[in-house]
Amino acid sequence: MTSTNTNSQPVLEDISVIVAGQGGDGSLTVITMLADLFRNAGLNVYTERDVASRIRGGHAAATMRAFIGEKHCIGSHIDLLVALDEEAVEKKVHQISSNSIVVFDDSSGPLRSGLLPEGTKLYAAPFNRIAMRTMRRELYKNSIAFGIVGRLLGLEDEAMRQTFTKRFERRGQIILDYNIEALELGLHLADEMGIKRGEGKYRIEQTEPEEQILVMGNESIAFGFMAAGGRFFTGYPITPSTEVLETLQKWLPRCGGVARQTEDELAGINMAIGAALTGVRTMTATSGPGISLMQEGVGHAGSGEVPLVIVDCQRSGPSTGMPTKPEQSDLNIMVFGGHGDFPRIVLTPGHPDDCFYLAVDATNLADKYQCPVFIAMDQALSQNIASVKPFNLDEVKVVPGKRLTAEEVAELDTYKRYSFSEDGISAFAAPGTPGGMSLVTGNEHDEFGLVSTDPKNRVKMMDKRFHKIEEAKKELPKGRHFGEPDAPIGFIGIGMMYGVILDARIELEKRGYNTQYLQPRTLWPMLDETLEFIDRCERVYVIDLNAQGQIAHLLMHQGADSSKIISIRRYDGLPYRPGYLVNQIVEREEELNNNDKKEAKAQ
Amino acid sequence: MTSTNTNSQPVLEDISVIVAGQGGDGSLTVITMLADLFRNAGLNVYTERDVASRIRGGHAAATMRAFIGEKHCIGSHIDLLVALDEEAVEKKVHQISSNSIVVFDDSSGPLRSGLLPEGTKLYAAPFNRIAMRTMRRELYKNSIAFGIVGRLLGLEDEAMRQTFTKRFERRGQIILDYNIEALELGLHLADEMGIKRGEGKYRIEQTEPEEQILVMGNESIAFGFMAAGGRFFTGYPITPSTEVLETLQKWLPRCGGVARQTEDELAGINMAIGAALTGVRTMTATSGPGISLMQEGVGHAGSGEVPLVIVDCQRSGPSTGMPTKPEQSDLNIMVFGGHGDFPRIVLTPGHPDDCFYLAVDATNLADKYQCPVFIAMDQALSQNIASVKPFNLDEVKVVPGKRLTAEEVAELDTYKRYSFSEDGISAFAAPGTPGGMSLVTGNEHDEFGLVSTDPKNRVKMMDKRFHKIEEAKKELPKGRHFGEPDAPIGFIGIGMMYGVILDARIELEKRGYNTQYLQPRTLWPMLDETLEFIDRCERVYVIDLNAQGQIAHLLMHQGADSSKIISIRRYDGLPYRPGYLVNQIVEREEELNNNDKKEAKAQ
Amino acid sequence: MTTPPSTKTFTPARPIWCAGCGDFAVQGVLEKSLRNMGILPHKLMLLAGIGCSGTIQNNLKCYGYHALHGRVLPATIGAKLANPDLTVIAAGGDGDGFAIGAGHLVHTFKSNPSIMYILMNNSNYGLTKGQASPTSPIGYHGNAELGLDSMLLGLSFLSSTFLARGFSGNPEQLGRLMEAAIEHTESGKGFAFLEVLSPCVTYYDTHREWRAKVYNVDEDESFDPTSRAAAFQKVIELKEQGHIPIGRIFKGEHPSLESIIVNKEETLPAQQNIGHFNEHRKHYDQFIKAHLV
Amino acid sequence: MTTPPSTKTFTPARPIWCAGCGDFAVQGVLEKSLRNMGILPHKLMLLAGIGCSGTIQNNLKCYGYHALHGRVLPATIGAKLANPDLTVIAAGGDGDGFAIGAGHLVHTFKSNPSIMYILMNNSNYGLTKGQASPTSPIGYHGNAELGLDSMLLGLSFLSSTFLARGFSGNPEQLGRLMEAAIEHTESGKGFAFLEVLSPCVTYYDTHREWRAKVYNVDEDESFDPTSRAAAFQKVIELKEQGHIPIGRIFKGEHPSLESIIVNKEETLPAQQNIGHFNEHRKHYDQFIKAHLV
Ligand SMILES: Cc1ncc(C[n+]2csc(CCOP(=O)(O)OP(=O)(O)O)c2C)c(N)n1
Ligand SMILES: Cc1ncc(C[n+]2csc(CCOP(=O)(O)OP(=O)(O)O)c2C)c(N)n1
Ligand code: SF4
Ligand code: SF4
Ligand SMILES: [Mg+2]
Ligand SMILES: [Mg+2]
Repeated sequence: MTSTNTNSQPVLEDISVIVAGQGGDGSLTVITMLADLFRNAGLNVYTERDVASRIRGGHAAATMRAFIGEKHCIGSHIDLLVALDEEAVEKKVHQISSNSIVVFDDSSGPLRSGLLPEGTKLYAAPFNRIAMRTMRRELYKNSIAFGIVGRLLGLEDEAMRQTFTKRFERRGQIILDYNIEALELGLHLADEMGIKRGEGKYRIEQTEPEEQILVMGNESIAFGFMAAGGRFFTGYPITPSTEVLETLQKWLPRCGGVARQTEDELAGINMAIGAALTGVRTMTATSGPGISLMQEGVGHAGSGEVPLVIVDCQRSGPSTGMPTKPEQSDLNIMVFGGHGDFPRIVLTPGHPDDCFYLAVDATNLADKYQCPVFIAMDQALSQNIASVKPFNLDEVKVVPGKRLTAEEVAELDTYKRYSFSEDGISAFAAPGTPGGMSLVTGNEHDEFGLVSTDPKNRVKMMDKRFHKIEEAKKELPKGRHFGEPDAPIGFIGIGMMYGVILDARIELEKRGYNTQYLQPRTLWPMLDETLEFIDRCERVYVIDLNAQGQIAHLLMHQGADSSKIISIRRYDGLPYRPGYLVNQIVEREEELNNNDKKEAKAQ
Repeated sequence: MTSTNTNSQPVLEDISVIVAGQGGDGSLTVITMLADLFRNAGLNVYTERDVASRIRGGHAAATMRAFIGEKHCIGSHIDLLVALDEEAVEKKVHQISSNSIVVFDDSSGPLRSGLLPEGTKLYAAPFNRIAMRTMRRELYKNSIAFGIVGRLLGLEDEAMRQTFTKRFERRGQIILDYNIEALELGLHLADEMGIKRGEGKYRIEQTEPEEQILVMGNESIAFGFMAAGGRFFTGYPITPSTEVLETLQKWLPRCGGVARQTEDELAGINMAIGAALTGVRTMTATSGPGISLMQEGVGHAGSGEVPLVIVDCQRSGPSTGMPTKPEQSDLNIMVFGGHGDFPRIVLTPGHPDDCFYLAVDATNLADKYQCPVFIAMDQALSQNIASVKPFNLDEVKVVPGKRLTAEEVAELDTYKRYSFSEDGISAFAAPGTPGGMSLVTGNEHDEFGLVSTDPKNRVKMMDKRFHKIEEAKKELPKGRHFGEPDAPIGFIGIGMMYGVILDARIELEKRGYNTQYLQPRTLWPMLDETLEFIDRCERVYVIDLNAQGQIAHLLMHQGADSSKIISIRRYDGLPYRPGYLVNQIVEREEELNNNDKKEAKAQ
Repeated sequence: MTTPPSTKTFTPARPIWCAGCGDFAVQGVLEKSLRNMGILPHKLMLLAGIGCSGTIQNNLKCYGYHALHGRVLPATIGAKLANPDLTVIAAGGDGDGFAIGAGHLVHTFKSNPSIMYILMNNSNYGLTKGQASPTSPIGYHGNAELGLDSMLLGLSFLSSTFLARGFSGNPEQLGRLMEAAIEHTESGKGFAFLEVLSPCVTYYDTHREWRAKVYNVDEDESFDPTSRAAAFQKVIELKEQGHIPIGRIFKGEHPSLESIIVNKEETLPAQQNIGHFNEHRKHYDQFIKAHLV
Repeated sequence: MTTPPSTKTFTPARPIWCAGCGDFAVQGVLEKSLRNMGILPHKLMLLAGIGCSGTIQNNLKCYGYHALHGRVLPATIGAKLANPDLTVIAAGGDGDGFAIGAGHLVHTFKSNPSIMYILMNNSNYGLTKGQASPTSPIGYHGNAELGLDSMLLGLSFLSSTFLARGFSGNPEQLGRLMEAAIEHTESGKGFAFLEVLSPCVTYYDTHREWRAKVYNVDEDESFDPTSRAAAFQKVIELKEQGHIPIGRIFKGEHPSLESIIVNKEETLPAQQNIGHFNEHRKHYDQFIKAHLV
């Protein structure tokens, strides 16, 4: 993934690095510092972590891609693997090739031979032992290894020192000193291993870094909500959503907002509903188990017409499942959950920057259409960190919903909380507004909010609520389309698949496949553009990060021609790599081709 | 609905009677006693109640159909309306015609003129005033009215007295005496109004009553579960499911079982799960709000492979909705609820007797396939009372699931709770079995039940769980089919729609429409027969008691040809009457016809 | 802004309770207390659970809300935290509050938000027709468990600040307790928990029994409601003697939730101007700056 | 039937706790107590919540179950009622038991089933990386609320029968408490609630602080664990003095849930022969008869 240059070292344009070991080994720290260094050198970065759902131990890895230009996922090929133990090599070997470099901690003995593909360049040293011997703490092995890794990647020694200083400063002088010492040990070791300054595998062409921010999807969601005037958040910790809570706990109070950890998810959503009644813009966030618990609340918000944003950071289900692994298998419950019929909106961002803009939209939409609005995330989209253009705050449009002030109420003849209206939306007065007294209930109710079972009123109220969604369709976030509209092969995929499909398309094009891709950004209600996209393609690969093909069947549910849909499903908990997808597609395309040929012969 | 006879009075073959007034007026008591009398006379009965979700007050009515032969719903036409106030007439007038008889309590003044269709026969008397004057308690007005009603319907005075005695005896001699006195007052009044003994509107041809039982669907469910060896039930009261809990609280302890009211639905389902782990057959029951709360537990049972029967007595949603009104709008959440992907079965009985047999099946299936099995009820199916053939206990097959005894465990080399097997089902040893120690968890796990995120194991485990459902499909309860398989017009409908569609078909046939009807008894997984049924018909009316057309879209979700589906939806909370359905169909058929003609012309 | 306009809004409903239901007295006393305390209808949010008791909000002029069964407390706390300027009152039954809502009650005692909670205890599930509730005695409707005592429960939280029990059959005292409760929350002192013995004449008519059993600690000069341990002991003693203690059981002091977590330097959450983006622009810029690399 | 066969079943896992985690001591003591009390692995169900603490069931030979977060108590009660012959133990953390599970804990105190519950209190959410829990002090991780005290909570239920608090730093006493708890449930006396102070060295290392603060009531001759009111007062006093009371806080008597609701004349629910239809045929016939008309 690098273009060569007059100099023997290729210029680093796109590489992926994995640091892997046991949980607590600090792989993430190494990757974070590498990302920082590359950012400073003018490259863009994307990082991913892979941990077990436990505090210490268990295989854990962090991966970074550094690149020039635009990329939205980890690459298919790992250029450099830093393996802190043999298990790390075993777990990651399928991602490396003879072009890869491996840095290995051989403190417990040399790497089992035959494990690596032939030709792989191996740099082994006993980082752990050196750390224990010279510094008495295993912990410093990473900083030692960093020296080797940095040199290999073509980073400047001085730049490494600066990043170390930036990173460890706040942890106190002693810790900083030790880590710098470890780094120096590593650089010294690199010298011994023949990786001298400027003699690494790559050359970095330093450019003026474009201004970018490093964020994970969860932070973007939190910030988008806040920037859209969101001022109330209640939720309960759960992986991989907790950063939404934590980000808002940090930032919301500064803007006069409340962000509170509740006793459980039931309190989380119902406290949010109670707050929303007062007119404040409100959100909660959770993951699968919490989404299940919130179902009664979701339907209540639908029935009572309470504006509410609900973030579902999906992880591998069902039940407790695999809490740290990505999946997109709560789509069914977001679209179909809650008993009874009520309107809802489900938005599906595709990258941490998209998260920001869709969180703004979600917050506006919930307020405007007075209904629950889901933001469907997945673990990778939630927690992977990308460098993206700073959000354009000047473009943020905060559009208040239909509210009535005391003066406006006073001008009315009669004020009805649920008055029938053309667009199905009823303007309402928030508590505290003189004259705006009203009733809100999850029972069927008349225009005043009083419980009613009158059959005619019932039908009108149900229709009113669903009518809002028909109205909303006109302005719900459109998908992003890539490729020629007459390309025969289509892709539909959401969330973390956005970056993967974009990358895969490039590779597929190289291999002669002409594709187009629609990233739906509104999954529910289904927009016409989505069905039209399917109509337009000869066949559509619907990529489902779940076992049941939830997106594929949802399209059928909405009338898509099932004969055009090829359902690709993955649910092993591993993050998708573009190359894997490319292989899947090529395989199927060839199969189709063969079948066509066979059919042609048979005729 | 009666065939005339040499005698001027027609023989009573099929009549529907409504008693309507305010909640607490005792309409149900009148209907229950009438049902008893008709049963004794050899007729079959079906009764329905319609109450507000409050204790006293609010419009309330009870309806009974008495008939010879087989009927499974209330008829379209009300032959006799007993209106205890004017509101009752207003609410029910749309169901009566000039052939109807109205008995009206004019204590508060005469009936507003013009309210009744011309020709309706009105019998008015101040029952309330008479009761207050002579007996000092309003309560007795029903017993007074009963005399008139009984005479009109051709019941014997003595039979009425006997039924009164049977009914009021256990409430003590005083109450019995007062009620008999009131009845005599009523009979006397009847004499005065010219409705002498044997001179009513109908003649009842007394036959030897076929042996039948009177049950509501909820009782049948409870009993079916018990007869299938169910010995553990936990649940929380909620309309219209509470009778399942109450029936089991009464009967289960006698068989050594436990039936317990828990602090909430979360405890309800999780206590059931804890019990199921010990090997006991287990059930819980609830309605919409409870189903929403139970979603996390449902998925847990799916993931942990815990056998569990869940009864959802659906009422009008969303949220608190209209608790006493029938609807079928939790189908989506039963089929698609719970986060993540896991297998489940959804059964849909169509009449109180069907409830019994499907409850037996559900209990066996849960045990065999170790997964959650829903029984989808609706308020009408749950609470309407029908006379049905006594359940054939000799036909009940109780098939234990795959369990291991200590001896069987001892013969194994290795015992694994989740061992991979051909049919996906793993035999398990219940706690207490020596050697059978194991782990059960909602996390993804290996064959021993130990938490595992290994991608290969993950895929195998997911596939194992779904494979069970593929196996189950071979034996899941088949639907019931009515009509010629080549009839052009199809019907699909479940629950309370069973009886309504059966009745409507007869009327439609009279009007020249040739129809067939499939009552799917397994809604999920979708059986091939259901899709084949659609293939076979020219067009299928899918009757959805919900606003979104949940069944219709579910069929599409599973690949049904959407161009064949005509989605009929109703969600006003009123129970369906056959005549209403007939009108809907005829209207659409005529429309189709006209369109065809128009098209033909245009050609 | 304080004189309500003449616009017509919903007409308070007629109560749907059975004649003789204790809840009538609760509503009457509540209306009077609100009047006496000068609470304006448009400043009042009355949030109710589900049950017969949970229909009270329909019957008075207010911003009324009908929560999900058992969730009235979280909703109420949400409303209070979003707009501490409002008078925010929760109401509901013993099933709603002590069964399905028990976890939230525990956490409300713990967090001490300035809301009042009127729990109408009729020791059964009225609306669903008389099943046992967490305060039903052993034997009622097949119930196998001892009824819980909410005063003891409340006392067990060192952050609880107001515990009282009234009786619908003693409206004068109930009025005093309710006004004290409103005073407590209006002055931001925290959670005022008021259980009211409110018999259900239809399914479990305890009126006479309770009339005979209540013991009014307000009239007991030796009783000190400011001592948690003494109150605990007294309640146990009275129960052992077959009494049901009523009156002001406990007064304590503890910072209220909203006083700690709502930023006093800023406009209250619900009173902010949605759409006035620039009011907090500096924090947004700050966020971006913090993530720049 | 009591000598387990030689069939291989799951190998208990190695604990995944951080070195130094208090939960190691809890597991060690539990294993020893079970041995001492002669509880056979196949008669033991160990049900755990979700959290670091909620992995203990993987580490010993037993019928282990990993419940949903906060639902371990209902599951445990279900198992006990279905098969009272088993030794049924619940385990979990302070978040699991006091936050999301609070409602069930309340109802377990109330209903008094003969199960033991070991609650490993580390005053934070370990597994999700250190957020505040219901026992965290004010200020920890931005927490605004006073931590609750489960001994006071348990005392407030007149049906509670066994309340104790141990400390992972005092394994001898913990062993005594645990054996007493097992004895309590094995003899069908009801709910044995055992909170264990079990520090989280990674996110909130309270080991030293707690070591300094614990006050062992077992060593206080003046302390009478059979008096509910006295125990309540003592706990409050100790807390006011900055102590954390440990030891056997309360012993009481109350009929256990299973002793009331399980029919003693019949085979236990889980021990019935599924498929032996005729064993209860007479009741089924009775049901039909009761509905004949
Ligand atoms: C989640 C849920 N479960 C059950 C119900 C049914 N339900 C309605 S009110 C009620 C109990 C009412 O008892 P209580 O709170 O004591 O109020 P009361 O009617 O006695 O005033 C129940 C179980 C419901 N509405 N929602
Ligand atoms: C319904 C649900 N919500 C949230 C979570 C995430 N979660 C897992 S463990 C845990 C808290 C753990 O704290 P605690 O019970 O104190 O256990 P510890 O790890 O401290 O032993 C949470 C919030 C979950 N698994 N399920
Ligand atoms: S049923 Fe009981 S609680 Fe409900 S309104 Fe009637 S008397 Fe009151
Ligand atoms: S994070 Fe804390 S509680 Fe969890 S294992 Fe580590 S030390 Fe123990
Ligand atoms: Mg009640
Ligand atoms: Mg903890």
